[in-house]
Amino acid sequence: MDLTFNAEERAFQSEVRGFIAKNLTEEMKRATALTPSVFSDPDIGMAWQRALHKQGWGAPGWPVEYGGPAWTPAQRWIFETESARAGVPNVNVMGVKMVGPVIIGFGSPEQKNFYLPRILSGEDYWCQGYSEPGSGSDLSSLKTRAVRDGDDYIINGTKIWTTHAHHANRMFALVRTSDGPRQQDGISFILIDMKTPGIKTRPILTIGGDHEVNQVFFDDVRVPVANRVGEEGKGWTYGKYLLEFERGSGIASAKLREGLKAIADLAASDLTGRAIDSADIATRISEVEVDIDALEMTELRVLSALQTGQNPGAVSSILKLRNSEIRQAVTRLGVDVIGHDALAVEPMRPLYRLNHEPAIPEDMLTVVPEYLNGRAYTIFGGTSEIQRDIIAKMMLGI
Amino acid sequence: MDLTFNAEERAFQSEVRGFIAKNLTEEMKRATALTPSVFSDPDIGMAWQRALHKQGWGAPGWPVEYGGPAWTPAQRWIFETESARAGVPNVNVMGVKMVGPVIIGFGSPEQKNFYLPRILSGEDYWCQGYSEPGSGSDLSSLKTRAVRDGDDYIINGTKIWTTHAHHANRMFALVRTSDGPRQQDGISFILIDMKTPGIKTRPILTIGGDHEVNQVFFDDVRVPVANRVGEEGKGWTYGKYLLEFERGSGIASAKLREGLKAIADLAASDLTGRAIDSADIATRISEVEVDIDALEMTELRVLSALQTGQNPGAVSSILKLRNSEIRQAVTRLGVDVIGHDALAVEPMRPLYRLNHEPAIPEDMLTVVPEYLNGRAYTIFGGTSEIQRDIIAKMMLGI
Amino acid sequence: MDLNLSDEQRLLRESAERFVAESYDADHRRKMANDPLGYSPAVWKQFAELGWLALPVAEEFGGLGGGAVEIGILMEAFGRGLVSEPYVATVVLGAALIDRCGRPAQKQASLPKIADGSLKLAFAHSERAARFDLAKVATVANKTAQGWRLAGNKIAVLDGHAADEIIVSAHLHDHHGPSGRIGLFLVPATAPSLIISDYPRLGGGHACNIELSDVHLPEDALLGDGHDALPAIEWAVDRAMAALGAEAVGIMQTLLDTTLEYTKIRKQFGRPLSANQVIRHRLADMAMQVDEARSMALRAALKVDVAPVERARAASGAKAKIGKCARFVGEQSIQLHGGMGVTEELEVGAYFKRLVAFDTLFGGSAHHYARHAQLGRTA
Amino acid sequence: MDLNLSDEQRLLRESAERFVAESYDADHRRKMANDPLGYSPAVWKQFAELGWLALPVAEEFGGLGGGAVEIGILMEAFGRGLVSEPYVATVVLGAALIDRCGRPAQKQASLPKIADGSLKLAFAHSERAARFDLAKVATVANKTAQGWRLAGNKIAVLDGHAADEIIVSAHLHDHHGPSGRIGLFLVPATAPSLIISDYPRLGGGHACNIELSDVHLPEDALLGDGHDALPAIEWAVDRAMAALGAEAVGIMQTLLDTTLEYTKIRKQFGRPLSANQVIRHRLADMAMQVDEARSMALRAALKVDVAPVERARAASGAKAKIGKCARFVGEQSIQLHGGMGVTEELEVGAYFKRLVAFDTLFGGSAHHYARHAQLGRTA
Repeated sequence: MDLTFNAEERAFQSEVRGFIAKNLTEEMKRATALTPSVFSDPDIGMAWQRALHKQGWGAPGWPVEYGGPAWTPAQRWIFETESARAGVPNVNVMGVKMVGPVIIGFGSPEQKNFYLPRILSGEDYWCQGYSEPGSGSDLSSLKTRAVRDGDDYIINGTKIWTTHAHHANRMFALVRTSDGPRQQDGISFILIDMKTPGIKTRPILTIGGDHEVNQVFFDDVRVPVANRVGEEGKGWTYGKYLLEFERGSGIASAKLREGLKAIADLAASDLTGRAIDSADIATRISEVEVDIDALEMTELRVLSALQTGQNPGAVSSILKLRNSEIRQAVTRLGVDVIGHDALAVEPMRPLYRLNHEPAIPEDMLTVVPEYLNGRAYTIFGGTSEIQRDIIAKMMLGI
Repeated sequence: MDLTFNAEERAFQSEVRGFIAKNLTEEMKRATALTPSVFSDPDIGMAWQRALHKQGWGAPGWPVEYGGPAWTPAQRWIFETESARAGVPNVNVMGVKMVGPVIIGFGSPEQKNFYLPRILSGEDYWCQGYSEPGSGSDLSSLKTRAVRDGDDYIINGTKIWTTHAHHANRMFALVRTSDGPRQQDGISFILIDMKTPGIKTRPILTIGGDHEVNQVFFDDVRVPVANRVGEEGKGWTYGKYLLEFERGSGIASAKLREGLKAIADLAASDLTGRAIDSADIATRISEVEVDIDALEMTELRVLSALQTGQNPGAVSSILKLRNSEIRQAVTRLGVDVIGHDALAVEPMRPLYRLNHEPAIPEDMLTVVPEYLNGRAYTIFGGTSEIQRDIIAKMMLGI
Repeated sequence: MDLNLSDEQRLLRESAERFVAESYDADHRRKMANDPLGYSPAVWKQFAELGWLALPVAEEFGGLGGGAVEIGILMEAFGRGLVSEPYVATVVLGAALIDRCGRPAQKQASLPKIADGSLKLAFAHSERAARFDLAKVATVANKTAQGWRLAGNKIAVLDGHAADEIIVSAHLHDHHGPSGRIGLFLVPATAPSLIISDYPRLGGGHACNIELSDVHLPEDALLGDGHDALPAIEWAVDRAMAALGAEAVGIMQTLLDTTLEYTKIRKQFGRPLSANQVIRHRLADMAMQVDEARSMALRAALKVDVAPVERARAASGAKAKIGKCARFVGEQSIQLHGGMGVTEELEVGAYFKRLVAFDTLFGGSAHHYARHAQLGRTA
Repeated sequence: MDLNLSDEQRLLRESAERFVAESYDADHRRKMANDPLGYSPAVWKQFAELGWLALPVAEEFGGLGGGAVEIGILMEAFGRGLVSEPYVATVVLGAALIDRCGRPAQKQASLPKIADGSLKLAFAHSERAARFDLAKVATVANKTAQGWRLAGNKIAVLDGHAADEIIVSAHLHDHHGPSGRIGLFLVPATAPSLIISDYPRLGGGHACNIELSDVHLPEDALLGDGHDALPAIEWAVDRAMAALGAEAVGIMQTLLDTTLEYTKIRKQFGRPLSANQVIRHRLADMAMQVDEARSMALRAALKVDVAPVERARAASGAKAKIGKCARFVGEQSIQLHGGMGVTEELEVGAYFKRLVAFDTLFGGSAHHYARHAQLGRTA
């Protein structure tokens, strides 16, 4: 057993650091630090995606034949860790991490040829049409319907929580093409051009004041049948594949550690009257740091298992749960650290392009929005209650 | 609104203090402080009961005609608070608080005449035969059976968690006299002389090392039908009445406060290396103290409502839950306060009559046993899980 | 010993609840959230007419002579409606400081105007470097020939934008230098060299930062006669915390009611959320915590006028405990509302934010448990 | 970077688990609980034969040169069986202190005997007034013409009753008075003026208090040459905490398995306990915490030999986190076993008690979070 990197791994680490030093601009860094929502705005995020793509690192998880870099799990770990440490933009995952793997796994040759390069290059910007107003954690109860009409589907219904729908030119969506005996049956996986007539997007402001998600309405939207991925009615399988991916793919500890570091720096600064001198704040910083240590070790154990081709078991729910709970602990600590200044609401966005002097120091601006938006982590992608149901069932057999 | 006592109440407070000063011996006080189980041993507890009885205070909750003192709720509060503050013995409640009210409410004139005076005087010592090995929180699933044979019932079965059965000369028990459509039907409430042939008692040591509870076996035990309280088959109603009584009757905050005070005194002493100088211990003492303040206020609000004849609503489950949780917080704090010395197990009982020098200071002797035994508070009398079920159902309608 | 409401108190509660239910609905709140002022002068006038602004003011100054329990009754109702009028700033903090520190002429000049609604106040005390330590004041008041010269920076001044006059705390410096005493000054909001940076406050209302760069004031701007005002500040803040605690109870009660309702109606996997035992227990815990918070707010109110250490422990205990309950009830309300909870589409978010603001105001739970512990050892 | 077990490590784990499963059953535990010694010399002999006593000892002294990861593998298995042999006292603490502090002759005299099972040690360091501060030692060693004279009181000495020799820490006083250095002394358990008050330890094993009233020792009883032993003590205790953390993981895993099984079988209201969502989620939380604890124990083991601050932070972080998990898993195991859980009828109580003892040993969670924070600021 060994926690340290070998020579090869250290060399790769240097390469990543070199790449970041060369490509990460101060503006990108500041914009990322001052973004209290999950993903960077497209101008920031896609600039980074293009740099990655140029380096051949545009899609770490993809097979080599589609442009993946063929990294080992340890390299993947090093890349994610160094990226988090440096504060690179948070590229919207809907393209590379979400729809990409589904197209690779289940798409036709034509779909692969057309879409995959455009994802890698950042030419296409994707959003995800899964949730609906009534569905919540019971995702497969979705009602948006696609009715076959010749070589097209005609889609009617509505999707909600659609991240960056207002920026995206494409959506991958689950729609109901027929009614099966189970509600998971009859769902199909469709790729939609967002410029198709009949699509309307309504912004939904998050509790932290950010415009990141939307509701999308479909009114007789005509989509070619050729845009369906895989078999008709099998969409649930593909969608679930993605959800597993979403839960398990996280190398989350590195980002959590940087988030905590920012809060600890604030706590040690005069701006907060040295909040860290209070035993409560100091101890809670340690508590959260230790929780991150534990999560990191679990991630590394999973990684080691993957490295030797073992199946790490059903830990994705644990990783998702702990990541979301720790994130909430970090952001909540932030609120307590900035004290009085947590009262100040800055409604303008983006925070890195304010045209006035904010009421509180810039380093504090994201603290409250991140705490508020962070409440969503235990809700989206399956609530914590659902995750515990899954752990009890899958790991404990009850 | 007024939190302070009026002149009349203050006069009563003086009277109680005078009574305690005159009757509470140093030996009783020390024995009480060094008893890590719920109730004082009978020699200590009954000595106190006799003193109370002599004063006319033997049964605070009973109607005047049966020997109750006709106190107002505020007087009851003052009595309990002063008793806790002084550290009087914990009289086993099975007589005065448990079986007494049932006999008063549902017993025959003969039963009242015979039993009530013997409860008041301490001549009879009662234990409760409710739980059975298989029943747990699902009390009405009990299986001990009483079969009618002329003027007797013949009882077979077993009871468990029988507090002080090894001291008691009488038991009140729920037994099954017939099978009804619901499992609550066909249960009868019976008074049993513990000297009746066929009764055997097996000690059960608690996790803290105390002999307080037992399992009692009934092997063709013959009990006169005249010993049944109320109607045959209606025992569940009477038993439930008692359980409500058990949950709601508590004026618990005063005792919790004294328990916390003992721990805080230890924390401020050199015996623990002044544990209170650690921010964690100091803050946790305050947290628990504040929780006790909140419970006390809730108790006083209930009291005020009772005082004016209002129905305080279904708060008994809240009082039971909070009392048990706070008690566990106090005892756990104790373990953390005594530090290294929590390792020492003293297996001999009673702790106030050890015939050797203990390994740790006397003031610490009860700390670990009280923590361990205290785990039972969230289990007995309906687990905390059951209490939350009740609160959700009764208070929230879900 | 009697914790039942008197008939007058019951009437006050009913009228406050009725007012909030009838006049302070979701539409009004939405309007206030987007209003540059953040509250309604018309509502303030109604408060005056209903006698609520006169409530704690002594009868000799045109007030009703009410106590903290009455304030608490009102504040709990305000919490239910998420009222954003500057009541705490003016009536709870402002009136109390003037009543306790002011000379007779100063009281006569201000208190009747507070009671009739024609004077609004704010209390500028907190400074960034002081964190929650009330004794730490870097703002300085230098004695001059004409009066006083104030310089310093204040932050998180509740509803300072609405105030006609701002009570500013400063360390008194006389000709010999620092006196070691804190003084309170009545500063007109329009004073030159006073820069007010207003911002919307989390969960409703406003606050501001105030920069005082050589603000010149006349001699009699100092409240009272130069005694150290720290004990009065602690006393007034303890009162404010009791009042805010009652407001938090009202907010929590509304969140509990709303969330309970939602879990009964919202269906997932073919049955209402409330069919899940985990959800039922969560709601039971929320209900218990609301009840505990209510007990503590009442306790703090009943002890605002006892001896300082006991009062301060009751206030800090209440602030700490209610803050803890507020975070739990607030966060769980969001959680149980699911996706809709984390948007600005439902009001649950606004109620939650007000609770977060409550927990921060005058120091969070950890700060007040530590103060409670510290006071316990000096007691 | 590789966290997979090596083949040797896998073999060690299998043999340890097999030994515990076959030789350390409930009957054996019950016997040990009522045994005045509290452990079995025959089992100790088996440990020697299996090479476990030689595990961390260097090869030049007849050992196997194993590391903290191997110790952790063994300790986790020991936890599953609630093993009560004095392994930590002798092999983890004793051997480490002698290896780190002893002169070559001292190592040669002790280490081979530890490895072959003929020497048992204990470490007497804690004192009541010091609480968990390792640097606070009131016991004094006065230099005499013949050697040393020790006086002081030690408490909570793990398995001191079993030791042939006891390593006692004391402040060194030479002819000039206090030297400011702590020394470690090898004291024969049979030394006159040494009073050992033995007691059964919570959850198995024993501990004792030791009174040293003028214990005279020869010159060479001092380990090493008089350098301050505090860094070595901290290093050894950090190792012990990593080892105990692994043991706690084994205990927790057994409690989780047992409790899970019980909730599947035990019926209430006509269905198994595990049919309740609240119970299922509780068990999920327990499983997660066991997993987190396992990660932290492994992390501490992998960092026992890095630079002191990083090592100490890893050890304190692990002790704090595992302690927190242990309390939760232990208390919930009792709760879910209901009435039977709070008696001595089931073994769950014994496992729980050992976790309570673990949390207390060398300082509880709060102490180690505070140490972690303190070290973070000096780092």
